[in-house]
Amino acid sequence: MIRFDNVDKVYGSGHHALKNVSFHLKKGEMAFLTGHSGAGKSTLLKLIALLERPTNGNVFINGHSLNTVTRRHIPYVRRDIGIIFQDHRLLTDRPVFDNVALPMVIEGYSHQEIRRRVAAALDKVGLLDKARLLPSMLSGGEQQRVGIARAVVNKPPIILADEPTGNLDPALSMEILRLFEEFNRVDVAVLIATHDLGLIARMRYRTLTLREGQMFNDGLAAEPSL
Amino acid sequence: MIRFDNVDKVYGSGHHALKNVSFHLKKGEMAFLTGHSGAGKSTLLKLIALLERPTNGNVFINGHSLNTVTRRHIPYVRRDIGIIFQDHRLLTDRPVFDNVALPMVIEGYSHQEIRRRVAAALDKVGLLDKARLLPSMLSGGEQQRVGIARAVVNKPPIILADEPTGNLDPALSMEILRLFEEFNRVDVAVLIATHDLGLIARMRYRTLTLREGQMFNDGLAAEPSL
Amino acid sequence: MSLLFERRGQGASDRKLSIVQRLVSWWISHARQATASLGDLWRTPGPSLMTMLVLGFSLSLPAAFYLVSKNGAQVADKWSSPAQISVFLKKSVALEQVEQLVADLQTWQQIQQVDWYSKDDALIEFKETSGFGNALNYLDDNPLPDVLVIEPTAAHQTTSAAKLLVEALEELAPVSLVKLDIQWLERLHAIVAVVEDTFIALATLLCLSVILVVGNTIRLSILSRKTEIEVMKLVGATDQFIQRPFLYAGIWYGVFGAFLSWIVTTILLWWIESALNHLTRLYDYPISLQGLLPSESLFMVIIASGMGLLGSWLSVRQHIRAIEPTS
Amino acid sequence: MSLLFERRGQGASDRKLSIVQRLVSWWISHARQATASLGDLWRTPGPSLMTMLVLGFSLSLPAAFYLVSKNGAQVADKWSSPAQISVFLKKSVALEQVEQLVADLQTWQQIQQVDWYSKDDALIEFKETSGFGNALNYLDDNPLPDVLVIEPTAAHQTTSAAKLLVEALEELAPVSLVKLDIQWLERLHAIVAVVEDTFIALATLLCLSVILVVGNTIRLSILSRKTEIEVMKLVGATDQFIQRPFLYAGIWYGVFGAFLSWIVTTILLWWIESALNHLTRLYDYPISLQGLLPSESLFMVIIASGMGLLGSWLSVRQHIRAIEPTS
Ligand SMILES: Nc1ncnc2c1ncn2[C@@H]1O[C@H](COP(=O)(O)OP(=O)(O)OP(=O)(O)O)[C@@H](O)[C@H]1O
Ligand SMILES: Nc1ncnc2c1ncn2[C@@H]1O[C@H](COP(=O)(O)OP(=O)(O)OP(=O)(O)O)[C@@H](O)[C@H]1O
Ligand SMILES: [Mg+2]
Ligand SMILES: [Mg+2]
Repeated sequence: MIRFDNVDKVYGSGHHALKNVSFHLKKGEMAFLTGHSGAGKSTLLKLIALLERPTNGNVFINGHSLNTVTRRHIPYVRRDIGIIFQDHRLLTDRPVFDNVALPMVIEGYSHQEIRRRVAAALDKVGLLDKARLLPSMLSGGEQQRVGIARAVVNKPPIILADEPTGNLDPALSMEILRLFEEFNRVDVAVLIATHDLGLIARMRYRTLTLREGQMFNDGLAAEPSL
Repeated sequence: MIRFDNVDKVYGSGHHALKNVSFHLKKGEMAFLTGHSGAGKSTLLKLIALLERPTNGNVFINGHSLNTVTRRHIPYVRRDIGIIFQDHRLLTDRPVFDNVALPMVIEGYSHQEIRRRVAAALDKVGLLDKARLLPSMLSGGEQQRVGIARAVVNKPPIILADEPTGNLDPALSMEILRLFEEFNRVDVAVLIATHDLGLIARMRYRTLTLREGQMFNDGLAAEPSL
Repeated sequence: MSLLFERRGQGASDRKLSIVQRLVSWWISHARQATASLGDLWRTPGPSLMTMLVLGFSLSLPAAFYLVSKNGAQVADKWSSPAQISVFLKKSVALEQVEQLVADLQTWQQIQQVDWYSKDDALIEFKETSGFGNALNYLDDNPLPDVLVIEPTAAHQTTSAAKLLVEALEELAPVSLVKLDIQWLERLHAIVAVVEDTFIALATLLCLSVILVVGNTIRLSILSRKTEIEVMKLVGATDQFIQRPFLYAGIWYGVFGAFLSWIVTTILLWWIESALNHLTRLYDYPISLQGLLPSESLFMVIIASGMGLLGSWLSVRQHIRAIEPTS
Repeated sequence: MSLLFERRGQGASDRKLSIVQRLVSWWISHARQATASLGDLWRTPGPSLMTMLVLGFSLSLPAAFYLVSKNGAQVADKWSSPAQISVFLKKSVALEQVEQLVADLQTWQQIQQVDWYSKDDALIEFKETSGFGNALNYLDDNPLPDVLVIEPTAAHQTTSAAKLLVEALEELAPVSLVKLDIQWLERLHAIVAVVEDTFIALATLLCLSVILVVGNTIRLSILSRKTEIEVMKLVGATDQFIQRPFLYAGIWYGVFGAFLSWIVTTILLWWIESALNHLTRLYDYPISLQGLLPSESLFMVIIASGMGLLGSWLSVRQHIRAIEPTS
């Protein structure tokens, strides 16, 4: 489903964020992405979502090389990917409901359909009663969950999550991971960047470990030396 | 140093975020504040920084009731408090150096003084080599550390931290906590909101636990039932 | 439409619809967005009003200029309408003869109208306008001749046709001199041309500034919504989708700006008219200014909303593309 | 200054400084901020230029109006200067007698100047201006009298003094009639007043719109920096500290707007002048328009920067206060 082929990423500042990274995440596979702060986890996710372009190498989604996607077609690629951002990225002047509805509004779904699916998504993250509030009226963890609801409302074939549990207590983190597993069971590919080693250890999924931009370990959760 | 006296906070939306909370954090004391997502941790910190006003009760800093502080004087109170925000809150159009320097610029320090102390603060969080970059060029954890450097650059008598390690790997989290301990040793009061129970357990400091807005436990790290 | 996943396509855009259904839903969606954008403006009445005030003032000046030049043109029209022919009669011609001549001329098919300025009236007018005043009371005799001012029909207003008419008039017994008024017409045209050119230059400047104001307002409101736009791009919104509300806002600014400027112009016109009517009392010359006709008002709204759209489009095109989500 | 901690105070604001040192450092800090704010504008040249263009256009219209009214006033001045007295002589007075009378009158201490319009000249002028043209060739005799136009000295231009002079002139033998030209002066004043009032109304409208434009620009640039302002408030910045760059930006907008409008006005003036000179060829009447004097340009810059400051102050006062950090 997602394949990295000797991908390098050098930022404009000269920082070599990813070095010769290769891996293949199959359809319906779920994996963790871990590594120290600044290891390149977010950079890797950004390459998949076309928020950055690789300096070298190729990223494939469902067999299509992303290098061939033109600027004009980027939005359509992003619609197939549910992304949870490290810094939530909500519309601050719209209530929670509108935030979660946004991907569906963009795709032009009908009002009834939107209402139904947004309510379902909010229910899954436990925020149905806060649908009418503005994001600024939510706690950090609640905002994070709004972001999660928005990422899954559209039932995308790929879900990318950047520290989705950074602001959640352990019990809630577990719940959210169960939600991802649920999606994973219906053949959605899930890639979760996290530094929560306890969570990784408990779940025992495939774990990709980055260190200084290089793929340091790819396999079952191995306690990294850091 | 910080004293809560039967503090209630009801938000405009009708949500009762804090219920009859009382505690006293002495000068030079360091404590954790924990609780589930939406328990009221951030709300409690906001009351200290005058980002919100209590609905009932009184908050004292150094013996002064914050209820008597007028709008015009709020900035001066905030200068005495180093705050680390859950969502970093950096100036996106200024380099890291300017961000960390901001509190000192506001207080009108000389250029040499600013350069010296900003460099020292950045060094402590391991970002001296990224001083010239914009926040958007940093990883999530690096942005969080910029926020930490900004909070301590001014050597305030109080430090409040809202999930300061939410985006940091365990090793780095430990380092940051050592930094807080260092400040704590020179009589700075430190209050850290976190859901990282592992961290709390390892450090063995006083721990205030909130549940549904009520002070559920106040003492040494007790594994809360949640 | 999914680019990478063939079977995928739950979006409304993928449902099979007839062309009519597509058109209808296209219109409904646009109408809905236009209303939504109006609602956005309504929800922040203060700031929106401020922008509209700026626009209204800027627009009211070209409108005022237009009115001034329209009213000016009207006056000029009245003066310059046909090439007039002045016929000076011999001093010896008696009153009855003049009356007879006027009646004759009015039957000529080349002639539209004949106005007779009797020598007595001319003397009185001369006394009033020349500044010589009562000095002329000392004249032994009225030195002025009777004058007929002849307006040829449309077909005879060309220079050549008018000249033939002049020759025919010169043949008449009581006529001493015939004069075709060309020179002062040329002068008037020159003055009117300068005034009009100045107005056109100023109006162009002002329309340009309206487009700039709208463009600037939209630019800044795009910047103030930068994070929102980034979020929308992050979840897959196309530039077209993002820019639509801004384009509608531009149109609404234009419409309300035009409305406001209509009010300002009307007040200004009323004010100038009342000031002129103070003058009228001195001149005994009735002045009445013409306001904007309904069709002109509609035209103004269309032009203004067009300029609003243009301004916001110029701004939107450039700035929405430039915002790229980072982090 | 620490509000809650007495011993605390490492800030520069707490160091003990003499008044002179304080003043100097105050000036230095303001100059530094003004330059920094200029640098901010410089770093985003496109958008800043756009705002300045809007301002420049808006400002150039009051400036153009001022110039038009200044040039108009000059002409009016030339026409209306002193209360003139027209002296109509009897028709029987011979040429030598008139010459003698003019020489006499020039010695009177009440009289500044005597202009003699001979009856022959008057007839020629009358022929040209009245439109009766050659018709007057048929006059047996010149019906017009000689006219002396007398300009009293400054001391005798009051209505009462002028009237005494009129009476003295009426005593003279060759004089048939003396006329004090008051009425047409009144008319001219009325016209000039209307024109001036219109200009003042338009200029006021435009200045208002300049203030609105600046206010709006600053408002939107405050909104586009909302998160930055929140962050500054979070770390203890006062409203004064936050608003200073915006106030300086307002001033700079004014200054550059004035500069731009100076250019636009100069071009406009040059354009009108060349258009008028085309007219001149028809009228043989030399027209030369006066541009903005250096002192007026300076005044314009000061006024414009004042309006920029006012606009941004009105906007800043309201909006920076309204931004409260949440989350
Ligand atoms: N736009 C950019 N320009 C320059 N350097 C960048 C940019 N974005 C990221 N970097 C650098 O690339 C490195 C990797 O960043 P990335 O965000 O991928 O780290 P991360 O693994 O997500 O870390 P964290 O756990 O702290 O979020 C960092 O050192 C960062 O400074
Ligand atoms: N401005 C507000 N208006 C209304 N309700 C609010 C507002 N701010 C917070 N709340 C509510 O108050 C409750 C407590 O919020 P708070 O931010 O204190 O939680 P928290 O303990 O920090 O949670 P987290 O760990 O998720 O950050 C939440 O349920 C939130 O919805
Ligand atoms: Mg990251
Ligand atoms: Mg919180």
